[in-house]
Amino acid sequence: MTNSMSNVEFVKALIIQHVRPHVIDIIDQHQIGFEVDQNEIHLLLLALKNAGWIQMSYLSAIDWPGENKFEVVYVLFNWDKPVYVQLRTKIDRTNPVIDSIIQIYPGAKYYERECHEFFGIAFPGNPDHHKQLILEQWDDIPPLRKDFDPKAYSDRKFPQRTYTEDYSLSNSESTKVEKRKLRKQRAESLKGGKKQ
Amino acid sequence: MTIVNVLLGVGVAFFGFVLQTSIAGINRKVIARLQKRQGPRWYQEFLDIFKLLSKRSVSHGWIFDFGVIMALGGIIATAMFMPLTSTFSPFGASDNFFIFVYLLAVGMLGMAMSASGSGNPWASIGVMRALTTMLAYEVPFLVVVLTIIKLTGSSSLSAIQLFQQTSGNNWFIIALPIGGIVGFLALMGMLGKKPFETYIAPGEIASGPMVEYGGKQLGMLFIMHEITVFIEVSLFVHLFLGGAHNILEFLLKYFVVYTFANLISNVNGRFKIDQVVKFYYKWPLIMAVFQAVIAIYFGWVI
Amino acid sequence: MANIEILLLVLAIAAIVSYFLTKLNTMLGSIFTIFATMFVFVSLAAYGTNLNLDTTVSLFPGLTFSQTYLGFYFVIIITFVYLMVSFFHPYYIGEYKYKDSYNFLFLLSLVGIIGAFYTSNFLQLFFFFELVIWTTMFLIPQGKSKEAAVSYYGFSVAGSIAMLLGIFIIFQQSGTFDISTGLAALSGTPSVFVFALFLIAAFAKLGVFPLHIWLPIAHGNAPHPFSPVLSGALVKLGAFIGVLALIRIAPQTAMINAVGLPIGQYIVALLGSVSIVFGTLMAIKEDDAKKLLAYSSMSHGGYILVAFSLMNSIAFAGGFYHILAHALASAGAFLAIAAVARQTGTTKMSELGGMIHKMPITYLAYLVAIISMAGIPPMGGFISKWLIFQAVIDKGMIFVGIAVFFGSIGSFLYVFRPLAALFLGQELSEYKVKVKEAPLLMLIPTVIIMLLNVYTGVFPGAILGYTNKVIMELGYPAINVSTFAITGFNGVLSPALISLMFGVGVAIAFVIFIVLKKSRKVGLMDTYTAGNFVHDEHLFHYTKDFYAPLERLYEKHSTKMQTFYKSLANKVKELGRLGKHLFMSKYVEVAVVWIIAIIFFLLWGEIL
Amino acid sequence: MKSTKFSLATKLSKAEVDRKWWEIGDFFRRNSLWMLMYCTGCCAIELPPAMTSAYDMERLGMGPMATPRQADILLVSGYLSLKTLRRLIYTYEQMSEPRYVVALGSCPINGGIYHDSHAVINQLDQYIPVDVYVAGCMPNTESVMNGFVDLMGQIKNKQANGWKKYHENFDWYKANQITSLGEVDVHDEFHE
Repeated sequence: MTNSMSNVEFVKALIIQHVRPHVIDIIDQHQIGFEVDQNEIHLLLLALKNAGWIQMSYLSAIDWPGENKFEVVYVLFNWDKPVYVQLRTKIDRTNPVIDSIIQIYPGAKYYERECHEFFGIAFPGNPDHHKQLILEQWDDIPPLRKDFDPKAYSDRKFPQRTYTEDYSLSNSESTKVEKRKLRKQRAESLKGGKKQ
Repeated sequence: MTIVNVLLGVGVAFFGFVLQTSIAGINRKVIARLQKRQGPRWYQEFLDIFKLLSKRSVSHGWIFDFGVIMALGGIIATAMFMPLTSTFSPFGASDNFFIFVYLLAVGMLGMAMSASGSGNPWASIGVMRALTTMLAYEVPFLVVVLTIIKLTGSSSLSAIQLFQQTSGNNWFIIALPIGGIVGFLALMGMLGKKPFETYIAPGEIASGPMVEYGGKQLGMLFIMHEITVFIEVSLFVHLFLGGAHNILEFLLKYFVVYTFANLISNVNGRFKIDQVVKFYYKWPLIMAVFQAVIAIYFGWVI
Repeated sequence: MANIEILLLVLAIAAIVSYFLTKLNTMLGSIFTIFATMFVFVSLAAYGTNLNLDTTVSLFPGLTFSQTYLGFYFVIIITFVYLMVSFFHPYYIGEYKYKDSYNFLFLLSLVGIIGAFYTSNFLQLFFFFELVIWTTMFLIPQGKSKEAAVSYYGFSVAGSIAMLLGIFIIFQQSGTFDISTGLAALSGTPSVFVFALFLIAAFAKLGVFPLHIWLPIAHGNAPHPFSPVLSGALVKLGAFIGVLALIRIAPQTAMINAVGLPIGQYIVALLGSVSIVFGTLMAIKEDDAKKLLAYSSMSHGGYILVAFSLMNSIAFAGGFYHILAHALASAGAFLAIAAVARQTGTTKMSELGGMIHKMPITYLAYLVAIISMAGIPPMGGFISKWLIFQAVIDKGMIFVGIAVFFGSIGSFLYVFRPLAALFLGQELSEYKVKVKEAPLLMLIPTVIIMLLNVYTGVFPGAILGYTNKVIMELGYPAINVSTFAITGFNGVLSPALISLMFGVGVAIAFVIFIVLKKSRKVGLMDTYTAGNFVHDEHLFHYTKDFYAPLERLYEKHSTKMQTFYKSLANKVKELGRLGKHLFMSKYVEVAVVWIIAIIFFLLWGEIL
Repeated sequence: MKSTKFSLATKLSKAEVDRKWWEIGDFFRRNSLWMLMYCTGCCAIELPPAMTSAYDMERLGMGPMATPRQADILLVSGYLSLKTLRRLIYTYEQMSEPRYVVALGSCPINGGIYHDSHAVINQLDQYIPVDVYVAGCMPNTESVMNGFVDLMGQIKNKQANGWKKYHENFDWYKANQITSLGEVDVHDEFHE
């Protein structure tokens, strides 16, 4: 137990050694999160990779329209010291640009393309970041932004079925009672034997 | 050779088609009962084939169609030589064993050509697997047949039947028991039954050579397949089970052999392709050679 | 009356003329070559068939000629292949480095071949053999590599030296260089040594195990129109020597009672079997279409050897028929590949695809050739394989039987691969525009060979009648052949009936096909892709490692023979270095001492 | 000389002969329906009981097939995302005619619980003709089987004409496909 906890402490020490994070979240013994500045991301990633966090588990973003910010999240994992490290940074929402990390983690190539596709964040340094990956021939604003309305998109693009009649039942309770009565009558009528 | 012989031959091919299609349908029913299902009607295979013939298919160029015609033509030609009983053979003594093995290959070649001509890689992979499987099962089978021909002194199927019937109904599956087992294993491979069903493999390579066929081409290939099965099972009946005196005996033996193969098939999984080759070149080949050596050089025949 | 001597002289002069004509204009020289070969072929066919050639010698008193059915059978097949190939020259010669000499050497090698089969003297036989080897040795490097010529020459020379030794021993024993009396004197005696030496020559020329290594190298790298000659014609010289050794000499050795064969013959049959299996396995693995056909030649060489070592007429008939069938089949296949190679510039199967849409006639020629090669009715290869099977089964030879069956089923595999990879499959974009059907002059021989392949399969009676004459000349009884039926040991084969029934079957299938609803034409790329969109043909064309699951089972062992020969070559090189060190040192005296020592050593034997 | 007893049937016109042949073909077609299971969504879970010994689809002559060329029915089991719809249309166009479409679940009918998603379409019959809808989320196995029996009845009564409609209204279908999907084909690095 203490050993695993010391892993988290180790990461914390490592990060503080380089930068001063805005927020430090120790979620549990296997997860820790830091919120840092945009220009510190590459330095920290490099430091973490050298310290053994060789697996780039995930890269994505969160839309904060109220703050007019995108929060880019990097999740790393170390196979020797089992700790997930989250690095978060907030970038400008009107012109979202953050440098690519494929020089540090080549595997981030497709995560960055996905992120660009769903949020519209540009990753200069990744030669393919603007190419389509999952959404084929998308022609609207990136769909995971909060200001994108899927219902409106669906109504605009996909024909809706129109119903001429309304099939929903009104005053369902009374019918239920009547039905129960009818069923009882029928059961009575089927009863054999001597009628009273 | 007169026109009557040709008509008889065509009749045998047609008989083979009807027989095998019905028996395949009955076998579907048998297998269904084995799995506690009701199963289709016994004539379901006919419905399937005629439905396919009634549909409008696609064609990938002339070789795609030509190969199908060549396949069905080659198989019909092969079936025309097949004797049904020891006395009835459409072309008399021309029912040479090697005709069946090699004329069958014309049909296979036609189908392989047409499948590859469709331009679908799965078809080519299926053909590759079919040919590899063929390389595996043919050699042990031919060694056993070599023994039989050497013992009977004739490669004519009618003569081989007569030899077994005249020497006190001593069938070769009893006279050469090890060879009989090898023959049956080879038959399973020929029919493409389950442990050796590597080249159809619907879930793996999308039914292999047949991937691009639909409509009448597929229907014709189904007819071809039924006649091919007829030829292969009849070969086994004639070579190992003493042929038949009359048509009823033939039907009975045919049904037993095919159903037995089908039952074995339904409780087995599928081999990988190199496992098939390894399998046949291990025990069946050793057994076939052992049987041939003791039968030919030592004369030990039961 | 045509005189063989005049014929050879005319051909030799024609060779020289063609040299100058080719220097002037390649087209002119090549067309002249076609006519020269055609002249030789026609005069041989017209006069040689019934042995009506004039064999008297007036101009060159040293030479002696005689004619036999055996020699004629070989010479007419080989000349025919030469004639067919010469039609290809006008389109290929322009590409070669030494184009002036190509036609010259080509005709000169034909002189050697005709001489070799018509001569009646062992020394002349050797001379003509060497003529063939030397001329063809300079033809091969015009293709891709010079090393091919070296390896071809090395093995050929090993063979001819073995033969020369054999000839000397025959001379020592019988006192004559005359072929027929020399062989007759040996026949039936326990002269295993000559037998073995002649067989080494036969193995080397035929390219069967264990002297096969040159075959794929030479066939694969020879000029495209010369590969059919190598495979269809020149290896048959080895078969000829094999016939001399196995049938004419046939030494008396211990019998193996179980199969009723002398031990020498049985060993040859086993070696032939190894050759069949080895050639088949290597052919299945090969990616280059020409090398694949070369390995198939090796396997078919094995069939020929097995046939000639079985000591009965049916097997001999099968062997002789196989020589013809394989010559036609391999010439047809190689010519088709050559036509494709001219259009696309490659023979690698992994780089080709969909040629059928542009070259349908070449495709048909190849198809017919491979059907014959795989021994499937209704083509010639089936007849010969059937005869060989009859003989093998009658002898009860199980292990040879395994090899023979394996080779015949395996041949389905390797002949199908070029068909699928090269002609069928997706039409690759790089060949869609520029590839056309081969020109008319190249189609003529292709179609002729195609028709002959069918003819040999449907009506073998006439040709088997001729091989009967050859067999009777060799002192064995003729086999029972009528126009429509061949009778073997354990069955009757009627090829015409099979072909007719095949026709009936195809007619029925065609009727079924035509009465049903017409299908909708779609493109090749509109295939089942598990629902996904694929726009690139290369991703959709299955050619590389075609038989991968099968190859995996034996690929570890497939290079053993090659490494053996490589290490042998290294040993020879080391020996050469030793000789160089001894003789070519700085001091002349050392070399002189060694030379004197060797002379003394040689004379020692003579004096004693 | 004409027999008085049997008079020859009046000569049928070509259209009538064709119709007779078509009816014979319909008999075979409805008794041997082969499915291509495009397991797009969760309703696919209803198929294993339909095929195995509980309901035994094979007794109706039905069975699964590997490729669209061989199949008669395109079975759409569940919701269709945009990416799947492209492939579905491509597959539908590869099938041999006559071809039928059976759609399971409420998603292909009106979008079901995904009616407001940007990635799932709402109504399948706008893009390809659907012969039988089986409603329910998900439909139970009896109703799936009932849907197939309905299809057989439709074939018998010549009402299963979806594939003909597709030809007749090809432009309309194409226009709908293009509004929702853009080009049906996809050209990018993964498909070249």
